[in-house]
Amino acid sequence: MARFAWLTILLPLLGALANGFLAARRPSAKRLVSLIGPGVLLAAFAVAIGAAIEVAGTEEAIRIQLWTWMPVTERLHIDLALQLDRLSVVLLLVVTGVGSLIHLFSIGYMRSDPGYARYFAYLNLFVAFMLILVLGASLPVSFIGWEGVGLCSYLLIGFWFEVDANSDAGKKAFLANRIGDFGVLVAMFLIWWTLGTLDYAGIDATAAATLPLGGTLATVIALLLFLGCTGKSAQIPLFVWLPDAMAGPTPVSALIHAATMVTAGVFLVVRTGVLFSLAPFAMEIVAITGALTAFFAATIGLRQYDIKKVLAYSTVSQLGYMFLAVGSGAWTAGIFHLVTHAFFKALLFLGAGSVIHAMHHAHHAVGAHDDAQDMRNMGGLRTAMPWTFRLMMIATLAIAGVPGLSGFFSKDEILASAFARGDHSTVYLVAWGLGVAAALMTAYYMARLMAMTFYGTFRGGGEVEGHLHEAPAVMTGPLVVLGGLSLVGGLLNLPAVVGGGQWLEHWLEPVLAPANLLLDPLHLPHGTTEYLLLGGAILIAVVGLTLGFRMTLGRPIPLPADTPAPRGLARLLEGKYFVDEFYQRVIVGPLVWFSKTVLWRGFDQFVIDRIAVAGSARLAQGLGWLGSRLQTGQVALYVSLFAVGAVLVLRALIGG
Amino acid sequence: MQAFLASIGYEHWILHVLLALPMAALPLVLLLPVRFARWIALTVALTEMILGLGLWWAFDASNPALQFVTDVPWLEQFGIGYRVGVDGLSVMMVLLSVVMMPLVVWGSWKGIDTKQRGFYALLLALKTGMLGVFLALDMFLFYMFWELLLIPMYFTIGIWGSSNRLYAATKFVIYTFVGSLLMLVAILWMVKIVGDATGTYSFAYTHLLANSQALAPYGSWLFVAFALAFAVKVPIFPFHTWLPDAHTEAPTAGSVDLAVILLKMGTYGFLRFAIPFFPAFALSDAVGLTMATLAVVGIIYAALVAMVQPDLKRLVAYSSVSHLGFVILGIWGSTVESVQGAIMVMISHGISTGALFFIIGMLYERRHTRKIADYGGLARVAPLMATAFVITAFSSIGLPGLNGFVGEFLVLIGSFGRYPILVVCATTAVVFSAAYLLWATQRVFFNRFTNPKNEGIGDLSGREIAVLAPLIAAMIWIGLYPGPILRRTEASARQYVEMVESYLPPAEPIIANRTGGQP
Amino acid sequence: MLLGPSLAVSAILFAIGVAGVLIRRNAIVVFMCVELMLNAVNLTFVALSEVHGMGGQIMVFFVMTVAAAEAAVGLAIILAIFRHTQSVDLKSLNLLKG
Amino acid sequence: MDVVQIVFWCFAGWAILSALLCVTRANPISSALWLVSTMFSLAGIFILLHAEFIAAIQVLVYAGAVMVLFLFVIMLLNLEETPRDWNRWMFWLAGAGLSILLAAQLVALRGYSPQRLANEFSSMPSPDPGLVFPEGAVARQAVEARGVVGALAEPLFQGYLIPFEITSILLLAAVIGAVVLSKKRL
Repeated sequence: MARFAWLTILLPLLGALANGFLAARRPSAKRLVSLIGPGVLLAAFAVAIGAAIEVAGTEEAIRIQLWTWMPVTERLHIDLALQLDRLSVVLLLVVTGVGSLIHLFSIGYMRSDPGYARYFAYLNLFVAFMLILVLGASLPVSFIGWEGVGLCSYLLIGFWFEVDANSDAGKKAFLANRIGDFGVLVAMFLIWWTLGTLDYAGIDATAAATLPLGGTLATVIALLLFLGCTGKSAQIPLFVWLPDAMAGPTPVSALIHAATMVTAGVFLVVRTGVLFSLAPFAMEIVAITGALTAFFAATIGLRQYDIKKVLAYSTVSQLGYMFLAVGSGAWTAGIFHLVTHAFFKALLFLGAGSVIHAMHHAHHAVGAHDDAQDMRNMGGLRTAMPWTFRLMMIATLAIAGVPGLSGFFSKDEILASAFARGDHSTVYLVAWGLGVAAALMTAYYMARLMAMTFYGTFRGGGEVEGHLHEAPAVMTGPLVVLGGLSLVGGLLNLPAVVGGGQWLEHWLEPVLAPANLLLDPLHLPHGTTEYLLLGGAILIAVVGLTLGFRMTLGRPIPLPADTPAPRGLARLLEGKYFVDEFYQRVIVGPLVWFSKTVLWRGFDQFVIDRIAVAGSARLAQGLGWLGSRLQTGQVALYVSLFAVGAVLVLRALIGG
Repeated sequence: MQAFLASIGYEHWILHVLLALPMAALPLVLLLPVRFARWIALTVALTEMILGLGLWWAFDASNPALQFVTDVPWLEQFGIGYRVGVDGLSVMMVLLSVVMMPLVVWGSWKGIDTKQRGFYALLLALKTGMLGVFLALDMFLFYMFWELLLIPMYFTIGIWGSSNRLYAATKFVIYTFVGSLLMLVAILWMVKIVGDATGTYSFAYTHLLANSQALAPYGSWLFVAFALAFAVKVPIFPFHTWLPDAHTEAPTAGSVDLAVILLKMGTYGFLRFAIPFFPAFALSDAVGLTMATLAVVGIIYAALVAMVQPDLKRLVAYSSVSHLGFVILGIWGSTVESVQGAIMVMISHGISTGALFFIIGMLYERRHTRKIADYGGLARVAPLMATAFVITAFSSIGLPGLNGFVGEFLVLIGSFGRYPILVVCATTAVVFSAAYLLWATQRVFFNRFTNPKNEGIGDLSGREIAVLAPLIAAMIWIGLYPGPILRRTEASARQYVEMVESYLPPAEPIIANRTGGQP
Repeated sequence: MLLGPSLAVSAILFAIGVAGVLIRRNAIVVFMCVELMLNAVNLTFVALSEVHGMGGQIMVFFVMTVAAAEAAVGLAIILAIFRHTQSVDLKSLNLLKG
Repeated sequence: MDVVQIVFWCFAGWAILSALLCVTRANPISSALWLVSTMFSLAGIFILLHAEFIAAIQVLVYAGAVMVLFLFVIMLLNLEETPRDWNRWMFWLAGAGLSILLAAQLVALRGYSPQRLANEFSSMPSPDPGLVFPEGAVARQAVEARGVVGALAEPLFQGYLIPFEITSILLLAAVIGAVVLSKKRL
C-alpha cells in the first residue's frame, strides 16, 4: 500500500482541478463540490492509513521514485521522490485526518458563500502541497510543498479579496514566508556544496562525517534552516503574519494556521535533525526563540478581544513550545505536542468558527452590523450552543494542561526535557522558566476566552439572542471527533512515570536515530524532581484556569463601543507590541522610499536617462551648432578659407 | 520519429527553410489585400512551428558539436560564407522562438488595426532576424541578422506603439546600435588578426574559434567591445534604461518578441562568442567578479525599482532585467549546473514574461491603460484572466513546481561555489520579486472593485485562452519535468564548461573531502 | 630665358588678384580681380610653353574661353542680383547663411 | 642684362602697377580700365615669350570683348563711386596677409629651372619625362617651322580637338545661361 502513497497527493490535486473547473464553469454546483472536496480527502486518509500500517512493519524508509526532476549532472541529480518513513507517516495521518474533518466542517461553514467551489479547490490544493512537503524525499521536493502551501495560504487568506485588509494579509503572509524561504534556499546551496547531496537519507549519512561538530558551517546551515522555519511557523522575527492571517475563513485558520502549515517548520527541523544536532549553538537559539515566542505571544493573547486573534496568538505560543522541545533535543516531544496541538487547536478554531457562524446568522437575521468575532458582543452562549460549549471546554482544559488530557502530557514532557537539558547550559533553564510562565498565561487567556464567550449573559442585544442556535450536525460532527482525539491524544506517548509505554518515542526511534546519536543523551528528571515538576504543572493549570474565570466574570465586560482606551502595559499588549508598525516604519517604509526616490527617480531616470543618454544627445547637437557658425554667408570668408587651403597645399608641395 | 525525419533528409533543409520562409512570405503580405495579411502571417508562423518542432527530435542531444552545419561560400573574396548550424546552446532558443511565433501573431489579432500589412511584414522580418542570430555560424552573417532585427523593431515600436513611442524607439535603436558598432569593429579586427596569423581571412566561427589563442594579446579590447554590445542587449545593469521604455511603448507583439527572444541574444552572445573567443581575459578574476557583481546589482536594483512602478508593463520590464541578471550570474558561475541554469532561465523567462505581456496586452486592448491605479478587483469580473495572471506571476516569482524556479535554483546553486556572497545577495531577489509581483497582482485583481469603467471588461475570449493555455501548460511541464530540455543542452554546456575550466582556478571546495560525500 | 622672371610676375599679379577678391565688396570689382588672376595664370602658361611646347599656349586658349563664358554668366547673375537688391555690395548677399 | 630683359621688366612693372591700381580704385570704371592696361602689358610680355598669336588673342578677345562687356555692365548699372567699400578690417588683414604669403611662395618658383622640373618629374613613375618636357626653346622652332598661327593651330586641331569641341559647348551653355538669367519674363 505504501507504494501508492503518491495517491494521497494525486487525489487532492485532482480534487483541486475538478473544483477549480467547477468554480470557473458552474460555481453553483455546490452539491458536487461538497462531494468531491471532502470525498477526495477521506480517500486520501484511507490510503494514508494503509500506508501507515505497512510502514509500521518496517524500520527503514520506503522511497517512491516518481520521475527525475532535475537531471543536471551526476552530482546534482534531483529526483521527484517521496520518502515514507515513521515520521512522515505521523504527519501524513495528522494532515489527512484533521484535513478531512475540517473539509466536512467547511461544507456547513461555507454553504452560503458564492466562492464555494473556488474555496474547496484552494483547500484541496493546499492539502496536496502539504503532503508533498511532508512526503518529499529531498529538500528541493519538500521545497515545492513548502512554497506551495505558502501560495495556498496566500490564496485562502485573501479569499474574500473584495476587502483590502484580507488581500493585504494574504500578501503579508506570503512575503513573510518568502523571507523564510530565502533562508531555506541558501541552506540548500550550502548543504549541496558541502555534503554534495540534498536527499534527507544522503544528509543523514554524510553530515556527521563531513561537517565538524559545532563547526561554524553546521551552525550557519542550521540557523538558515531555522530562519525558514520562523517564517513558516511564525516565530519571533517573522510571526507578524499569523494574527493577520485570521482574515481568511475560520476553517482555513483551523487547517492551515493551527494544524498543518505552521507545523511545517517543526517538521523540517526534526527531518534535518542531524544538521541541528551538529550545531549545539543553533539548538540553543532554536530553544530560546521558541521560549521567547511562547512567552510574548501568550502575553499579547491576554488582552485580545477578537476570538480568532486570541487563538492565533495561542497558536504562535504553542508553536514556540514545539520549537523549545526540538531546540532542547527532545524531537519526540516536539512531534507529540505537534499532534496533540493539531487536535485541540483545530477543535478550538472550529468551535470559534461555529460560534462566529451562529453570530453571523443572528446578526444577518436581525440586520445588526456589530463584529461577529468580537467576544465583547457574545456571552452566555453555553445555553444556546451546548455542544460547541462542551467540546471547546474539553479543548480548553487540554491546552491549559489539565492532567489526563493530551495537552498535559505533551506540554509537560517539553518542559521536562527543557529542564533536563538545563544542566548543559543555563539557556535552557531560562527557556524552561519562560515556558512555565507561558503555560500559566495560556490557562488564563483560554479561561478568559471561555468565560467571555460562554458564561455570563449575552451582551449582543435581546433579539439577536433569539436567533442564536447550535451549528448544524455537519459542523458539530467533526467537533465531536476532535474532542475525542483531544481527550485520548495523551495516550500516544504516555510518560513512563505514569506507567505509559512512550509509544511515539519508540515509533519514531529509527528515524531519529542519526540525530540522537550525536546528541549527548537527555537524562529526564526522575524521582522527586519529576514529581515536583508534575505537581507544579498541575498547580499552574488549575491556578491559571480559576484566575481566568474569576477575573473575567468578576468585572462587567464592556461592549466594544464603550471600552476605555487602554493605557500603559495594556496598550502595549493590545497593540501587539507595535511590531507591525515597527517593521513598517523601519524596514518596509524606507525600502519603498529608497527604491522610489533614490533608485528609480534618482539613478535610473536622472543619472542614466538625463545625464548619459540625453547628455550625449545634447553633445551631438552642440557639435552641430559649432559647425553651423562657419556658414556666415560672407563670400569673402569662404574665399579666405580657400586661400588658406591653397597656401597650405603650396607650402607642402614646394616646401618639400 | 528520428527515422522519419532522417528519411526526408530533415537536417539538410530545415535551417534554410526556417530562415527563408518568413522572408518569402514578406512580399506576399505586402502585396495582397489587407484582409489576408494576418492570415498569411499566421499560416507562415504555424508552418514554421510545425517544421521547427522537428528539431526537438532530430537534434542529437548526446553530441556537443555543432549540428546541421551548412557552409556555402557567399562573398568568397572576403571569406564570408553562409554558414549556419545549431548546437545545445542555441537549439532550445530556436525552438522557443519558433513556438512563440504563432502565439505572437495570434496574440495581436485584435490589438493591431491600423496598417496591418506593414505590421505583419515587419513581424515576419523580425522572425527571420531572430532565427538568423541563433543559427548563424559566420560572424558577418551573425552581425547582419543582429542589425536586421533593429529596423523592424524600431518601426513596430515607432508606429504601433503608444503615447511616447518615438522617444522609446529611437532610444532603443541608438542604444543597441552604438553597442553593436563596436562589435563590428571588433569582428573585423579579429578576422584580420586571425587572418594574419593563419593566412586565411575568414569570418567562419569555427575557424576563428580554432585559433583564438592568436587573439589573446588583444583579448581585453576585443572582449570589451563584444561585451558592450551584448551588455546593452541583455541588458546588464547600467545599460538597461532602454528596456522599460521600449517595453512600455511597444505593442503586445513587439514587447513579447522583445522579451522572449531579443533579450536572449545578448546572453547567447556571451555564451557563444564573447567568452569562448577570449577566455583568458573574460574569465580572469577581475572581469568575472565585475560581471557577476553587475549581474547581482542588476537583479536587486531592478527588483527594487520594479516594486515602485505605477505602470504594469514597465514593472514587467524591470522584472525582465532582474531575471536576466540571473542568466549572467549563471554564465560566470562557470559550472555545468549554473550554465544549464542560465539556459533554463532564458527559456522559462521567455515563457513567463511572454505570458505576462500577453495578459497585460489583453488588459490594454480592453481598457487602453497600463496604469495599475486604473484597475482594481478585476478577479470578480474576469476570474479566468485573474487565475492566468496569478499562475504566470507565481511562475515568474519562481515558485517551485513552475518553470521559474528550475532555472533560478540551478543558477544559484551552480554559482554558489564561485561567488557565495553574491549568490546570497541574489537570493534576496526571491523576496523582492514576490513583493512587486504580488503587490501588482493585488492592486489589479484582488482588491475593492471601485472603478466603474472596469465593469465592461469581459473575461478571456476563446482566442486569448488559446494563446495563454499552451504557455501555462509549458510553465507547469517545464516546472515539473525539465529533464528533456536539460538533456538537450547538457552536452554543449558540459563542453563549454570544460573549455572554461582550463582558464579558471578550481572553485575551492568549502570542505576538503566534499567530493567524497556522494553516498 | 625669361621663364624665371615671368613666373615671378605672374605670382605677384595672382597675389594682387587674390587680395582684390578678399578686400573689395563691389561684386564687379571682385569679378575683375578674378579676371586678373586668370591673366596671371595665362602668363605662367605662356612662359612655360615657350620652353616646353605649344601645350601651354593651347591651355591659354582654353582659359580664355572659360574666362569669357564665366564673365558672361557672372555678369548676368550680378545683373539679376542688382535688379533684385539694387546694390552689388557682396555684404548684403548672405541668404545662404548657416 | 640685354635689351630683352629691360623691355620685359618695363612691361612687368607696367603690369604690376596697373594691377595694383585696378584693385585699389574706388571707381569701377577706372579699375576696369586699369585692368585693360594690365592686359595690354601682358600682351607685350607674351610677344617677348614668342607667343605672338596669344598676344593678339589677348588684346582682341580678352581686352576687347570681355572688358568691353564689363564696362557695358558697369555702365548699365551706372554704379557711382563707392568710397570705403572695403570689407571689415578682419578680411582686409586676411587678404593682405594671404596674398603676401602666396606671392612669397610663388616667387620661390623662380628658382625652378626646366631641368629641375624635368628630373622631379622623372622621379615620379610617369611614362617618359622626355616626352612631357622636350628640351630647349621649342616654341620658337615651332613658330619658325609652321608660322605663328600654324604653330598653335596644328596641335590645337590634332591633339586637342576634343577639348576644343567641348569649349564650344561650354560657350553655348554660357550664352543660354546669360540669356535666361537676365530676361525678366521668359
